[in-house]
Amino acid sequence: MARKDGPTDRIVPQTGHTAWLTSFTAGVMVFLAVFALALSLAAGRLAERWQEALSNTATIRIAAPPDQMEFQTQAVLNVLATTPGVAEARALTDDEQQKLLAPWFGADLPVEDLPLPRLIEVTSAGQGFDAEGLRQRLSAEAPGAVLDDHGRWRQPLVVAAGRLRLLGQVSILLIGGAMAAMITLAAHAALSANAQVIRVLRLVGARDAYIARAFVRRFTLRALLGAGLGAIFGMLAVALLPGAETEGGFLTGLGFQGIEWAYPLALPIAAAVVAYVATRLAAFNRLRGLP
Amino acid sequence: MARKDGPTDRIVPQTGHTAWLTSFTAGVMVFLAVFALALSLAAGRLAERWQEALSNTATIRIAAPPDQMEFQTQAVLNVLATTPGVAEARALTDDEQQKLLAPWFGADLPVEDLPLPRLIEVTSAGQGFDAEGLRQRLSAEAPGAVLDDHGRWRQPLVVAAGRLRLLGQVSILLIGGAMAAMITLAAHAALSANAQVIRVLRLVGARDAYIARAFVRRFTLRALLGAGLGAIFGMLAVALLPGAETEGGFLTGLGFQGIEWAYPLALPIAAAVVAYVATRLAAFNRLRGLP
Amino acid sequence: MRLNPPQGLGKDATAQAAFRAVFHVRNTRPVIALEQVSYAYGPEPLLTDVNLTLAAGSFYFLTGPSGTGKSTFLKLCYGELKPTTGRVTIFDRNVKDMKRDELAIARRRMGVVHQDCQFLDHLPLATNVALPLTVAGRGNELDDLSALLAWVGLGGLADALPPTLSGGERQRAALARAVITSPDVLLADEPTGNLDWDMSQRLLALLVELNRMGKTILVATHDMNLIRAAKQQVNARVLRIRDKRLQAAGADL
Amino acid sequence: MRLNPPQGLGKDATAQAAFRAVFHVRNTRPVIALEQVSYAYGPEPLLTDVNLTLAAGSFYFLTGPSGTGKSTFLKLCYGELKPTTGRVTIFDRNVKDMKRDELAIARRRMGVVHQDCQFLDHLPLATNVALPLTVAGRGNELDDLSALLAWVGLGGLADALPPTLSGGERQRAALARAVITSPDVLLADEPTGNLDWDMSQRLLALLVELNRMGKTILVATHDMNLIRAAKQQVNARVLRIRDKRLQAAGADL
Ligand SMILES: Nc1ncnc2c1ncn2[C@@H]1O[C@H](COP(=O)(O)OP(=O)(O)OP(=O)(O)O)[C@@H](O)[C@H]1O
Ligand SMILES: Nc1ncnc2c1ncn2[C@@H]1O[C@H](COP(=O)(O)OP(=O)(O)OP(=O)(O)O)[C@@H](O)[C@H]1O
Ligand SMILES: [Mg+2]
Ligand SMILES: [Mg+2]
Repeated sequence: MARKDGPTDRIVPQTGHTAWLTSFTAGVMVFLAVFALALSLAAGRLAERWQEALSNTATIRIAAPPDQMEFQTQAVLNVLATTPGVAEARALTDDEQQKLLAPWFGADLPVEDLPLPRLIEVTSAGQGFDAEGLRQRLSAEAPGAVLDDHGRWRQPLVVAAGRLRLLGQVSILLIGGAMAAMITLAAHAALSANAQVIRVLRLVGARDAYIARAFVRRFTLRALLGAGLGAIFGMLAVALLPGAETEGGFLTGLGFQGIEWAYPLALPIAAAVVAYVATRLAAFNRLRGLP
Repeated sequence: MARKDGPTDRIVPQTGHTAWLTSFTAGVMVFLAVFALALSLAAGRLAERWQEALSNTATIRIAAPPDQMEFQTQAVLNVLATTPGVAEARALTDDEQQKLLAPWFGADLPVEDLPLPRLIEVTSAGQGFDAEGLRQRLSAEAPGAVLDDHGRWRQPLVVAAGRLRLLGQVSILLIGGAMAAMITLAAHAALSANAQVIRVLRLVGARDAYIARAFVRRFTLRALLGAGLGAIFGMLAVALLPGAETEGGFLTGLGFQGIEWAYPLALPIAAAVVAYVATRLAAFNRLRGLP
Repeated sequence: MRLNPPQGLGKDATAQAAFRAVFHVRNTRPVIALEQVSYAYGPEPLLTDVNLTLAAGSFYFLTGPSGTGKSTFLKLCYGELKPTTGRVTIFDRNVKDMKRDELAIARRRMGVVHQDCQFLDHLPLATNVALPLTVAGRGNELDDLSALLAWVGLGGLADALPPTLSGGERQRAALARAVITSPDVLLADEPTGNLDWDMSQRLLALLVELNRMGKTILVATHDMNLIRAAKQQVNARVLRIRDKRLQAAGADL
Repeated sequence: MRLNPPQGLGKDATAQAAFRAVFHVRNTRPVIALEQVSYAYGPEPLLTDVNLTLAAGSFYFLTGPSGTGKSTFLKLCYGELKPTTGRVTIFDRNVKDMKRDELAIARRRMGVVHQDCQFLDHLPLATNVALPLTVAGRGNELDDLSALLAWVGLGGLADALPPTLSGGERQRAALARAVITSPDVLLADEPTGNLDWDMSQRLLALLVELNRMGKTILVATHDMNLIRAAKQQVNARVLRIRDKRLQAAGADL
């Protein structure tokens, strides 16, 4: 059916500001979407990293008289060994304890001479362990042991990162929706501007599908072109952003990593699909309205 | 001159998709700009807070035999009292030292019994003090004192926050530029779509200024309308965002605070100005091109 | 062919039969038929009680003062407007039952010259004139294009863009576009309004030629000289719109 | 008035003087003057060597086959086109020296009927017809609007939108718009192409009336009957474009 009507390529004027507007709109929106995507991915990485770092580790602090320390430590390790969801439990060495304190008290703190509590790092596996159950068992077996599962004071960070990711995703949806609306309006504007073209084509016996196709093709290509350029510039801009500051510890760079660089390439295709659907609806809608 | 030509209000068709496109474009762009503004302000607050917290405080750690501790502490305080740029210097109490260590060793650490270093909190004033100079004086007067100005390990955070702010500001500029370009294109599209209007007006003796004014007024009002709605929706959306998570400590809410709520109201005005200038240039440019 | 008898004849059956005899009712298949058609843009009807059967191979002129509904009548004939009441049949199909695609296909068998000739302004004249063939997927049948353009006096303007044409050149181009598919019916609305006498004679010769090939022709015009000239060459009948009705106008010509 | 003498006269000064005498050269101030004007859209000139002085209060018809440059000539007269060579003077100002705003002001003293009548399609007919007054800030002088509309037969259509008008109604509206400011000059391009005889007589009467009030009139038309009818009422001269030149055409009318 498409072929029988003949080539539609030149039926709709090539130039025209609505056409450029379409390309430009698609370009700008995709450019912004690339940023939103980068934000969303970075926030996702961040949330994941924190989530992982925090939910997978817990600390047990054992404060006991020096002579009972060894015994209680062993008791705790025994309890942990039989706790489901605990992958690994390990008493920190003096060196490690020293490092933790260094920012506060300097590297020359004589840890071994101090009656400091002993710290045990617990790495959980799978769904993690039941913190409340563990606490009860510990209080029975090793009264000087206190479980600190970190969640209390770091959880808000994870929540915040999750929200950032959500914000990025919502932004992409918003941007996509706005782009669809703009392209629909631009298509309607182009159809209005080309009312005479439609009238002439109708007069000489062109079918709706033939007329619509000419507009849809032009708009889809326009949107694809603009969106492609937008994606390229967006990726360039993201690549040129100040690099990831991993020293910052909790901030990850606003950029793409590895395979993520392929994701923004999907945006122009999505934009073209949006343009195709939006223009098609607009065209048939408009054609139905004309005699 | 404006009045003499008579009312221009109805000369340009009221409706038309390019007109809606203009409103919608302005609306979306201002909506996005509100977010970028919120991001930029939040990042600014963050950077400022961190900057202030870090650049204004430093810690001096005194590790000395218990008998010399009191003496060296006093010596350090004396040195600080005569250091330009130091606003306040204060030895932490045992209680305070305890709180610093609590996350690691629990609240029941017997600080007073431990040979822990003494910490002195230094609050700087104005431009801050000369850290290198202070170090040299300290090593002479109190050999056990070590200056830690925090910058080493927290500075990247400040840099990151500053970049976030910059990103927000650049986004606003990008969005504004894109909006100007889109409105220019929309104006050109409208001028093309209304070529007949221009021809008729020329024929009956209308001056360029008269014709241009009709278009410029319509577009400026359109842009103002769209941008106003965009700003309102943007502010609503920001207000509805999950609230500021100040517990997170280093993350501040992505929102406006106090007088900042007035800032986004400037955006519609800026959009209207952009629309005015863009349409005016487009109109006169186009009119010059027509016979 | 059926036609509203002039009002003076009233309901007299013999008079009506005589009237019909004058118009040589042929028994060929009708191309376009209007039965009891009325049309109204607003509350007031513009045309009422219109009956007309365009037999294949007939040649009609349509006259009437400006604003009486000639263009409206033509639009009813090619289905751009649908009758308010009554029935319009194009190629044996009721217009009201035709889907838009069917109508498009039917249009390919009709040549239409609009009163305000419109073109695709971004494409050269030759492409515009060939458009009906292109749209119908018959772009390969374009041999006669330059001969046709030469006949309507546009030989040198094949590459000109429509907005640069003069008023008369546009009308000629519109006629050329209408006849390029060699349609079964030609509906032309004031095709010589902007043409000098010589050129309108030339176009008339083209129409007469087409009619002799068996095409049905209906031309709305104010130009009485054109009608007179046509009547010397071909069996043309003249319709007139008066008092919202379609009448035969024979007496004054 | 100065005019290219018919080519047959050659360079003979006496013959030229005689020719000029025929055309009653008045000594009133010229409204529009073309001196040695030529115009070319492309490499080939369309008009060359055109000389014409439109004296105030004169009445001209312009004829010539389709595509010879009548509309182009009118556009030169009201400054939409600037001559390739030569000088066009409107109200004593050289068109080439006029800024666009000056031209706009000059246009307010001229009524122009385009061959394809264009309107502001979103505004009702009455507003469109009054547009020249509105644009000139003379909206208060609108008393005669309904009388004018009634004269051109558009009394009942004041609120109609231009796209719903018939071809002839548009032409009448365009003429009404051109004369509403009571301009010093009226340039009309084929103003009766879509009108029946009665209506074109009516418009002619309007033009004659304006001419008697001292207005200068220039009408491009193909309608010889119209010209003949005009010559019975007013001292109208006929110009013709032939061989790219402007000539007087008296003999055949
Ligand atoms: N779309 C429309 N809506 C409302 N009224 C219309 C519309 N089209 C035409 N008319 C009115 O219907 C009447 C007949 O119009 P039509 O174009 O059929 O006249 P016509 O006989 O072709 O006239 P002309 O000789 O001037 O071309 C006119 O008065 C016109 O104003
Ligand atoms: N803008 C333009 N660019 C190029 N050629 C043009 C342009 N306008 C007109 N022409 C050509 O100039 C010639 C004269 O055009 P013009 O409209 O002056 O003719 P006209 O005498 O008014 O004819 P008609 O009686 O058909 O209206 C035509 O052949 C036309 O194609
Ligand atoms: Mg008509
Ligand atoms: Mg012309």
